[in-house]
Amino acid sequence: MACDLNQNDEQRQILDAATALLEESFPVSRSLGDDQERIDKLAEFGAFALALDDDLGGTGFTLVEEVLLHVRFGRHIVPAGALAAPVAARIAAELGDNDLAREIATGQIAVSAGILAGDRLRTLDDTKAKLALVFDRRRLELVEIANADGETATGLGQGAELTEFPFVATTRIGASNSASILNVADLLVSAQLLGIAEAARDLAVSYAGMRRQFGKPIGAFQAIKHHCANMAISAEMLSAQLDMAAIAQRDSRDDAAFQTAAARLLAPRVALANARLCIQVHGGIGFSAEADAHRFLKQAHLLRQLGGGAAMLDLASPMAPHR
Amino acid sequence: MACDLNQNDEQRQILDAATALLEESFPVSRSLGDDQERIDKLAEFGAFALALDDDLGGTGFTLVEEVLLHVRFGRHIVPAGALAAPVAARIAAELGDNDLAREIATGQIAVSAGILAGDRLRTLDDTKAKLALVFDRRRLELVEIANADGETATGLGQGAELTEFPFVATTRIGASNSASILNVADLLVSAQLLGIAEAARDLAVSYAGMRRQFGKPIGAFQAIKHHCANMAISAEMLSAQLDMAAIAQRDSRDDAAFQTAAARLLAPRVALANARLCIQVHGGIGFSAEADAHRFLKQAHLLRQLGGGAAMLDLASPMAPHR
Amino acid sequence: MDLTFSPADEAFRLTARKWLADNVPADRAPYEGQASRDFALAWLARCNEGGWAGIAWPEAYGGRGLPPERLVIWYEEYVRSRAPSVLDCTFVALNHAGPTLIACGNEEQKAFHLPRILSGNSVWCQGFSEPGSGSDLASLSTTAVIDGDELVVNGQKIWTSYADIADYQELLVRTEKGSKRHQGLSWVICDMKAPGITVRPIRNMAGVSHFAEVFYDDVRIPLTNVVGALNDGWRVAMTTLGFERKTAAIGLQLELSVRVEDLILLAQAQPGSAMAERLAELRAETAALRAMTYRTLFRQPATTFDGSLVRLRFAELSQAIHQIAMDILGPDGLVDSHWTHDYLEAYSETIAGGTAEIQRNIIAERILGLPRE
Amino acid sequence: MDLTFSPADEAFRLTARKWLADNVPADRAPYEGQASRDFALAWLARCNEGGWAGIAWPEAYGGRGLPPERLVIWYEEYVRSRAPSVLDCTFVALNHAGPTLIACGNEEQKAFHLPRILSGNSVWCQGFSEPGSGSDLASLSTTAVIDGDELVVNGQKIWTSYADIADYQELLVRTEKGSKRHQGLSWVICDMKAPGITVRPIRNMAGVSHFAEVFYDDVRIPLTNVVGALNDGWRVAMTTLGFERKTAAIGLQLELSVRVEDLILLAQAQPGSAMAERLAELRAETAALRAMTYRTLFRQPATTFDGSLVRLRFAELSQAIHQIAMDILGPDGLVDSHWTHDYLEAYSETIAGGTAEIQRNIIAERILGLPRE
Repeated sequence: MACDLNQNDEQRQILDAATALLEESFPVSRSLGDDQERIDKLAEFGAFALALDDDLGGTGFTLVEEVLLHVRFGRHIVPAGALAAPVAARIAAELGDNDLAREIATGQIAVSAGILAGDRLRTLDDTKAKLALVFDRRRLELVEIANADGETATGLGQGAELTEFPFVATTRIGASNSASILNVADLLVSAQLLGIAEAARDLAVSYAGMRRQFGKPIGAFQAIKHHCANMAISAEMLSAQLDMAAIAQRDSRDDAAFQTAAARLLAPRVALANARLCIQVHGGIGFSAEADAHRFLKQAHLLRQLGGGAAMLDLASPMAPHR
Repeated sequence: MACDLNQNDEQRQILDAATALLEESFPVSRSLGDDQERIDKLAEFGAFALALDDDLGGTGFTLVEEVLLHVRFGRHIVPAGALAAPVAARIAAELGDNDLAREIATGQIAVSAGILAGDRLRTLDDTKAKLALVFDRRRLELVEIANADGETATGLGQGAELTEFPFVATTRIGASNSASILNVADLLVSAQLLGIAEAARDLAVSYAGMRRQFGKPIGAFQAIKHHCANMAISAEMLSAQLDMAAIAQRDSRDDAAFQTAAARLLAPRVALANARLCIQVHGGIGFSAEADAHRFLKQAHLLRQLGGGAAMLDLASPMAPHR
Repeated sequence: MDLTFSPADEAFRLTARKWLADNVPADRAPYEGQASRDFALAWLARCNEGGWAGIAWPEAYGGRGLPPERLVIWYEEYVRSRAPSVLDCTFVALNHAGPTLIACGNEEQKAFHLPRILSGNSVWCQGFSEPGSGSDLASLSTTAVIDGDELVVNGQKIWTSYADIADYQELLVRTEKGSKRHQGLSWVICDMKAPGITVRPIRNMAGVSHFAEVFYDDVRIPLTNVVGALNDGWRVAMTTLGFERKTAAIGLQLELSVRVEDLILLAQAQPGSAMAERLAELRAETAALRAMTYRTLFRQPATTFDGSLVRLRFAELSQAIHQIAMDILGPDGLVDSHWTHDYLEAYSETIAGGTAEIQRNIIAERILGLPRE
Repeated sequence: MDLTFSPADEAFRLTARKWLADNVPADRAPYEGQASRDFALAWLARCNEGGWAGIAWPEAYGGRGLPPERLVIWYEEYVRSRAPSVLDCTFVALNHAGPTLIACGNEEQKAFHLPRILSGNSVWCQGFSEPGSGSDLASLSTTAVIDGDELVVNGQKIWTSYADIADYQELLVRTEKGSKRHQGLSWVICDMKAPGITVRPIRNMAGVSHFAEVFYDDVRIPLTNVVGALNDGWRVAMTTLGFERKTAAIGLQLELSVRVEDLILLAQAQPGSAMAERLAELRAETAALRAMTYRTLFRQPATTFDGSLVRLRFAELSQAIHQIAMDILGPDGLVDSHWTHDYLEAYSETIAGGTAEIQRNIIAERILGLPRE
């Protein structure tokens, strides 16, 4: 144990395996809906239990690997339920219901990610989940939605399938505002947003190298080059901060809340900015629904609604001057 | 009288005459200080009385011409006293002291522009002025500083000569918070900031067309081109808004306060942004004190301290929807 | 330098305001398809009945030939009354094809088409962009070969708005074999029901299909449909640039002011808050966009590239306004609403009709005189 | 993936913290001239006595050869104790000239210069840029002709920091007549007191003269002062790129964190206010810059252009932080203070050592693999 920011062999192996699965099951350009079967494959893979205690199905990995995994999830626009599940499992365990935690972690019970809009609960994926994890500012609540009457609605220009429930019709299971669970949730959201930012960068760079106008690849023009460079800088910034925060939280360092809040604050800005530039670099096709650029933008809009809101200026900085 | 945004012959004549004077007396690259003699020439020219009533020395021009004149002043980094004088003359007249108004308007009595810093009055030019016009948020106060003990100080990296007075040691002459005088002050400040923005744009464009690197003028590179285009867009935006506001105020239109507040809000942002880009386009020489780029930046910092602060969101928009 | 409206102008304003209050439809326009066509043509027909269609067109062609100050008054009242967006399927006909025919068409062409446009009986689309020539329009390669008294067109266009519901298309084709860039192009009227035309609608990122790819497979167009001279299409296409200052784009630009006012009410931001500061800045920028619009209209002489600055400012401001709308809406932005729809549609602003990057090049080279790359 | 400091590391941290608390000068460093030289050399000498000079240099050359984690600890403590900025007139010697000599110098060169540098007895400056080759370094034209056992140098350098108070210069000259671009250059040690050298200080926009033009009029430099092989100067100049990750630039990047903390205290912004939101974002970005710095240091293998991203982010963040400082200070920003000074100095960040535009090109072409222009 020392200072080493390389990914080790074990980390690379699990990420490679996950990437293979994601490339098969979660092509970015897939159509909306019917994701439950795919999500089940992630559960089988052990994605939701990755960093849990052994008796909850954990496989000895840590939060750091889990965060890296969710970066991959972000690249493939995996539905937000895949983020809700591992957080929900932790809440169940905190509530003392280890059976429920295990069922969630193994995917036997599916969990949606939800937010509150007035007196209504809105879930952000159309998995037929039994439970929903409600992101309510600095508080997370686990509720049962299986028996509530949900109305589906499309959102974001046919870019999202939402379901709305009267919040009173859901069954409350329990809530948490423990710092460590909130931090985990913020880290996983940030990780998926980073995945979006990276994928948008890569897609733009690849298109810029290929698409020709005025007799050369558009990537030879400085304006396009600089858009791509800006995407690279932003993604690198967020990526470095996310590693820092994940390590701090895993190791229960004093600055875990600070580092996590910083990552969570930057994540949606970086993801939205890169998605926007990706659309712009693509020109006309970027504005169409046929390129994938808009999918990254829309998923960033969904994810930024989850969690966040830590009071960045109230947290102590590890770099505060002495005296 | 109709809708016509061209400058008419009279306007062009006065501006051409002013430009000739400014090019002779106020080269941008002049060294600091000793501006009083130059300021006197502006007074002789009638610059401070331009839009005043006839009995105060006015020459039949209006606020619109005065604003256009101050855009030229901004291009030549004329000291802020040239802006304080015509405002101070209006305040003197409002106070009923037409003699004082005339003496200010004709330059017999010099006026500095000042701001408050705690219990001290800080004037922003080193003219040996008898009076200072104090910009104190939405209030303007005329005070005598001739007998107060001023301490000079340099500011902005040898880019400004300031004088500090204990505010209690000044003699209060009178104050105004009348909307029309505040609007005039904000318009003149905005006009000078626009002049800075335009001059910074022109200087950058001229340098970009001349300076060669990698075998061609740097203005042939898109990054530099786009910096220049951004400067042009910003300056055009502010210029159009300033015309709109000056006309509204001259004609006592209902939207005068709204239009003026919009111009005053945009002006320092545009001036600072253009000055920054001008420095950047110049590269190393732009960071040196030998190019003029930094002078525009510093004058923008000075001017933005004067006035402003109208509550933009509290003013009625002329484009509010019906109902 | 004046912005003074005469008593007659003010009376015109009140007339317009009253007519709009009585006639603006309560419903929002549908986004696509036949319903959007029906809605737009019905609204145009109603405007025409009221004498409000083609207000910038010359009277000789059924318009009102209104001077710029009246246009401004009309569009101010138009957007303040929340009338349907001017950017619907009648836009190309009213603001581009019609004015081009007026400038370059022959009497038969004018007599046939202009009344149909104004009365709300025909929809036009534009066939300029091609898959290989988006930003680089002069590289277009759709060909037309003369066969008897007809042109035979083969090729493909893309990003053609409302191709699926249009009656006619202003089509730019290469009529001189082997010609390069701007030479050898012709501007022709293409009947969208002609055999050999296939329209493939393209869904945009807002989930709406109002543009399309159009494929031409031996499409026969009478030579009498050529507007202006054969092989002189580039000049014909550029002809409307001078008119463009007077188009309904004024309405589009002014509409942003109404958006910002709506957002200020919606946000209810605390004074001094970050949101209040952003809204104040947007309000000022939107006021300035209006000022830029008027300057373009009321200052003479106009230069060809006068509009580039205001066009680009509009595009980026529109995006900024709709981005803040999403911030204000928060979770409600995820559900489809006109704000979310318009937010997503706004992504086209810095792309369509020349990307922001191309616009900046034009500003730098043509207005500022910087050297070409 | 770890950032774990051992108990020994933590002990090292406390030792560093204590030494700094006892030794950091209370005064701020003078900005220019002999006073700045005296101050910087005295501080370096004191560091050297305490064993804190050249901590990244190999032990064989008087350094401490500390591993990256110890460098991080040292610079964290360094900036948190408000020690003098690392970017003073000793920077080139410690972080560029010294490491270059270590990598490419011969034993005589190393034995003479390295101890003088560490002990605070010599100041170095850099002679790379020329008036005609700022961003385009390979086009430099200062020539050196061999005459016996000497080089005779003629030409001009510019933007040479501290040339007026330096003892030596790392000078890049064209030693092969007619050679192009990177070929035919040599890296030589130039004694700044040699006859024929004229230094003309250039005042910068912060009002400070710490850079200069240097003119060479038949300046004779012994051939033994060539570092590495003759005509191989480009490789020698590039040699330190690998070392650059380990330089005091770490301290410069970390220093921004302290600036932001100071600004947060200074601003006392209302929660929810526009200023609070801007500061929160800057605080997060500064935390991320620190993370980028550590990633560059702790991730292997490093690529040559690894540093470009963090370098550019640093430059732009530094400017943003100092711009907000001016907003917070308001009227007080007009009076000269260290905030105003640093604000003005920060304008050089996106220019010196390759403009932001050039850095973005490098990122796009060398890291992202986009085609050259």
